[in-house]
Amino acid sequence: MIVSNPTINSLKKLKDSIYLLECVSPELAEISQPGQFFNIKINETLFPLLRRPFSICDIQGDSIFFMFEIHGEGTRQLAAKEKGETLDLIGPLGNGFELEGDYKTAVIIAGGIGTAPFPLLTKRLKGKKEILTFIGARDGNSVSTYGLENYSISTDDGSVGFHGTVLQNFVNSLPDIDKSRIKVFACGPNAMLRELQKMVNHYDLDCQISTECAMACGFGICQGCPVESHNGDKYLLVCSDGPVFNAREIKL
Amino acid sequence: MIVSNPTINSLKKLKDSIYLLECVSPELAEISQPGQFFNIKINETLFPLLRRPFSICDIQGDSIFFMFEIHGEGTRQLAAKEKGETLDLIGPLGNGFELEGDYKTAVIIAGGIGTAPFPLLTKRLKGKKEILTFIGARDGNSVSTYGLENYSISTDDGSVGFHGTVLQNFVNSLPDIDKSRIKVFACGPNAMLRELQKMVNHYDLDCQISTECAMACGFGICQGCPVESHNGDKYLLVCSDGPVFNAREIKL
Amino acid sequence: MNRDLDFTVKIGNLTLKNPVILASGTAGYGFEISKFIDLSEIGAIVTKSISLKPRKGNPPQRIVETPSGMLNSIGLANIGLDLFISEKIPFLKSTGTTIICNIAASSVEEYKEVAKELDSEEAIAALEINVSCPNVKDGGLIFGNDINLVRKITEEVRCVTKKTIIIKLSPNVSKISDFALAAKEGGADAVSAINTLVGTTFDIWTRKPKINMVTGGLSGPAIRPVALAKVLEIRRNVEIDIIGIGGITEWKDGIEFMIAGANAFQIGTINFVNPKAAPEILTGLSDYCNKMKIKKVRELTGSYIL
Amino acid sequence: MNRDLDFTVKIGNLTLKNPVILASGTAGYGFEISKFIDLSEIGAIVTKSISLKPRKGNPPQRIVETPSGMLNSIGLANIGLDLFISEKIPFLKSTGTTIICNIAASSVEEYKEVAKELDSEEAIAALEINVSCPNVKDGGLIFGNDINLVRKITEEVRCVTKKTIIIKLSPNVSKISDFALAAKEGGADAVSAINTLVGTTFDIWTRKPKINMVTGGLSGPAIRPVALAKVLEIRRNVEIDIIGIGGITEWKDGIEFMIAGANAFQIGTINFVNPKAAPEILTGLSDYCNKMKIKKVRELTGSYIL
Ligand SMILES: Cc1cc2nc3c(=O)[nH]c(=O)nc-3n(C[C@H](O)[C@H](O)[C@H](O)COP(=O)(O)OP(=O)(O)OC[C@H]3O[C@@H](n4cnc5c(N)ncnc54)[C@H](O)[C@@H]3O)c2cc1C
Ligand SMILES: Cc1cc2nc3c(=O)[nH]c(=O)nc-3n(C[C@H](O)[C@H](O)[C@H](O)COP(=O)(O)OP(=O)(O)OC[C@H]3O[C@@H](n4cnc5c(N)ncnc54)[C@H](O)[C@@H]3O)c2cc1C
Ligand SMILES: Cc1cc2nc3c(=O)[nH]c(=O)nc-3n(C[C@H](O)[C@H](O)[C@H](O)COP(=O)(O)O)c2cc1C
Ligand SMILES: Cc1cc2nc3c(=O)[nH]c(=O)nc-3n(C[C@H](O)[C@H](O)[C@H](O)COP(=O)(O)O)c2cc1C
Ligand code: FES
Ligand code: FES
Repeated sequence: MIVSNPTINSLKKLKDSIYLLECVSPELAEISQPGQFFNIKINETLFPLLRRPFSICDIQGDSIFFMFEIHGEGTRQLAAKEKGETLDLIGPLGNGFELEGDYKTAVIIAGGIGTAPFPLLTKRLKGKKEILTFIGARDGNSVSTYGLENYSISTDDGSVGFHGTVLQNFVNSLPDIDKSRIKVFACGPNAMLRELQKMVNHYDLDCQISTECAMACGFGICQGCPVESHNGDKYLLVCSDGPVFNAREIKL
Repeated sequence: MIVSNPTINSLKKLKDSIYLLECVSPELAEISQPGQFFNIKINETLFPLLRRPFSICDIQGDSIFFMFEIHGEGTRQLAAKEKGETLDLIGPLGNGFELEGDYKTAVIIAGGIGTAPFPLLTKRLKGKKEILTFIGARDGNSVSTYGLENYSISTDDGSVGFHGTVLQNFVNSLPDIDKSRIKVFACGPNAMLRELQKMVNHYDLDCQISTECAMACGFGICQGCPVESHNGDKYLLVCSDGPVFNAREIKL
Repeated sequence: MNRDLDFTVKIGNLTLKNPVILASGTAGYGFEISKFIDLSEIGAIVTKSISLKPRKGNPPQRIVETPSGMLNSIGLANIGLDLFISEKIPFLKSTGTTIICNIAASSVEEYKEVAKELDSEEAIAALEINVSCPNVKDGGLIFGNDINLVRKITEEVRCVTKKTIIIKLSPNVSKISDFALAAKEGGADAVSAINTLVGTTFDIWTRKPKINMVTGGLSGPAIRPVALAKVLEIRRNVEIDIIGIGGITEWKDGIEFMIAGANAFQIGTINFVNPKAAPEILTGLSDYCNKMKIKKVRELTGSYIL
Repeated sequence: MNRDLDFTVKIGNLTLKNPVILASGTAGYGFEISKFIDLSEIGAIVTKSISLKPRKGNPPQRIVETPSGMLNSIGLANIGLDLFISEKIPFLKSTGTTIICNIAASSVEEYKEVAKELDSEEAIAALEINVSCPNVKDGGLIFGNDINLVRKITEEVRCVTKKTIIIKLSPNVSKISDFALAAKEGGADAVSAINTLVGTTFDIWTRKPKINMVTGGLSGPAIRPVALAKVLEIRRNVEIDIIGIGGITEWKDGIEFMIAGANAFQIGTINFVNPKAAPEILTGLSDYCNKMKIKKVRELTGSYIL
């Protein structure tokens, strides 16, 4: 967890409003794990005031990549950055995905920009586990397959792939999968993750979820990012206890 | 007085921290007068919140020019603009210099970035009046002679030209000038203008000064830019009664 | 713009074309801003505060920018009641807009006198009583922070006019809803909230305050969360019409104030930055209502879900 | 850094290495931020508010960004007095920094009990009494807006400890200097000003408040002009040491607070954005004093020229 100022090496528009940002930092490339995130200061001014959290998306050599969707002012400004400018990062932050375990197939479930953390995860699991990926999006223009493998796409409007949600698509495939030999890795809107938690219980799945929530500091000093523990007796912090949790650990 | 969004055609660094910004607007080029100003919104966000006032510096064909010195956040961001971006302007605003009159020589006195309004003034008077220009600056790195003619330079540190203030330089030259046949046009820090006002009385000069002051609206609705009338009975507004005043009209 | 949408809102008995109002002190007497916008299309304009006699206002520096805001200490500079009536009303009238006259005074008597005089001016639809200006030595905050004086001023003004009375409240108090209640008890039709927050800033090189009068009034987006909380507090505690003010820059902000409880809203500082803000906000409001299938803009008032 | 410069400042009888303090609730119990900065180099750290029993805090959403600021409604989530003493003090002590423990409570009794317990903790240099948290239903603002309660709490705490007592004041009042006076009369050594301003914001699509508890506390640069005016007001009316807080992001801001009357200052929200802000501010302060030929940082306090 450090403050660093790597230089931007490229910024590509992947889809309608989805961008891929590459910056160079051998140190960060060395230590960052899938599911961890960085808290990025968008510019040097007070506007926007707070940093913005983004998952580590991919690592290639000395480069680390972020994938982001334009949402508001912060991401709008991020999309206007240029090669050669520097970024102001704090991270890597939080706990990433637990990749270990006695499973044969890694099932990735990504809703919307929830695909962001999975290129690196895919890279790390490749060759060790089978990978089965479910990508869900609003429409064809928002589907990003960057860095993903063996995927099945679904869209809300049916313009590409399965017509329906990513979870429906996943459930439809369940009969073909040996549930006892899989581990699910999921990221997406909280509504999707909440649905998924029900399935986890129903089908008794091993599942890790990467959660999202408003953050100020990103490293545990503001207490701004609570998520209730499963039995409701306390709050965990998304930034430092998560952002990846066992699906049974928390109440979304 | 309109809101317009001309495109930036060039941005040049003239000196250490002095820039010349060109944008294209046939309408504005047509109607803008020397000594008038524009109130510029630096970017689309709320930071900085208020517009920044800048004198109209020059007009060439359809292009209008602003000359500015980096001062704080607003001018810093302005200096980072690029060709092709648009500006958000309100103007032309205020009353410019009164060029008419029964005088032979126009004496221009410019302190620091106070040179900004004079390239256009010079252009408009050329051929009609003789022009004698006094430019004063901190040091050689801050002297801008862009668009000026027949000038004498002074610097506070003596690195270029006369060693002393622009007013000392002017006073030294007075014996060689026919005081009854000149009109003085001055712009610079208020301290300089205050000094000049004394000379105006002492030597009985015809003199117009362009004044500076913090502004919000720039067009007369906020009352944020008062300057006391000569006899102190009321406040005039720099933005709409000025920014150019007869030197005897106001108490700085 | 959506022609089927009912934009009208009510402040007391006064019906406004729509809820977008130009705030006092940020639109002069209408003339300059009328070069940018058609005043007849907006809900109303509130004049710069008028006092019985002309006021010269405070010496410069009167304004300074702050993070997402500005401080001002204009000092209620205005041309006085007589000149206002003879010189400014005719123009305002000619624009076809709804005119709300803001009154500032140094004594209860003065409030009453100005209100009485204006009562006979047909062109004026309502009086907004400024009991909350932080930028004058006499009156202003002293009134605004004294609940009994606020009630008293309202009562006295009520005695001399049948026009809609709006009391403009100070945010520099512990419990603004108590003041809203006092205004209501005094006979006010509505309150407007908020006026500026007291603030200051120093030049660290000269160690002098940047505002000549030491403190000024903070306005702009910086204060919006505070203003929204004050509007909500009044809405939850007092049954009175509310005009929301504070840091509105775009249509979303205006809607936020209505949801929090405002019947209409005023835009101030943004007029300096974007003099076309008012009509732009109207367009945004119209689009929003379309999208949300809202038929009457006034349904938004206090529609929060807690 | 200028070695000849005397950085020390005094808060009551307590001497601080320098005036830069980390504000309560914005540096946890020191552990996380110690990865970014050397805590022994700053003036002091104020702990997250401690209550007698652990508090779970408010449900999400607890924070939201606003123009140049943020709203928070953490709800005084903390581990409680016992765990604080057994688990957190040892680490804080090991850093060699000056520890100020901030206390929050729901009753006068609770304040007293916690203060008494902490009195025997040698490692704690001072107690900051939070009578002004806007984010809890019991206590908090109710105390902070009642002048007699503020005096009473101060007196009770004074009875049980010889440590330096700092009363953290609410800005959500008409006249903060009256509260500073009450604190002084109650036996406080200093006041800190300000805590957050009450604010809110709504999601216009769901019409729900963005903060789960409806209102939250506004902090950050947006509130700086207000905080400065409160510090100045106290300095001009009450003889008591003041710790300035509110929207400080860089060295210039800290100096502004000292000029306005603060003996020291706390930095809050900026720690989230730039966890190295404290040492950077120290460097800037040192350079400024050099340039201005100031030999003792404490000479800055109240050095305004009006
Ligand atoms: C651990 C974590 C990892 C993330 N990884 C990615 C990623 O890899 N790619 C990506 O596109 N997005 C990611 N997000 C979401 C991303 O942080 C938000 O989209 C972004 O902050 C929006 O900022 P904005 O200024 O564009 O939007 P605005 O709406 O203007 O932001 C206003 C405020 O709300 C907060 N906010 C807005 N949306 C969200 C959100 N969905 N989640 C959390 N806070 C939000 C912002 O941080 C900011 O404080 C991640 C969020 C978290 C918590
Ligand atoms: C009528 C008029 C014409 C001007 N013409 C020019 C010009 O042609 N070239 C040029 O370089 N400068 C000119 N100035 C000054 C210019 O407006 C300021 O330098 C600029 O606003 C500084 O903004 P900033 O954000 O960089 O500085 P900051 O210091 O960050 O600005 C903070 C605030 O102070 C105000 N401010 C700061 N300095 C001044 C100043 N000297 N005068 C007035 N307000 C100030 C800003 O407008 C802003 O509101 C003119 C000013 C006026 C009033
Ligand atoms: C420059 C300026 C002058 C103002 N003058 C007055 C005034 O004369 N009377 C009044 O009641 N309010 C006055 N106000 C307060 C505004 O009407 C409004 O209440 C305040 O600015 C908050 O709204 P805003 O954040 O949209 O600006 C003034 C505000 C500004 C910025
Ligand atoms: C997330 C957050 C949590 C806070 N928690 C506390 C707290 O527990 N006790 C307290 O006295 N103040 C608390 N505060 C208030 C700060 O200490 C400080 O008074 C306020 O934020 C203003 O300073 P700033 O603008 O520098 O942030 C908190 C502020 C924030 C932003
Ligand atoms: S974001 Fe600050 S504690 Fe998690
Ligand atoms: S700047 Fe607003 S009146 Fe002059």
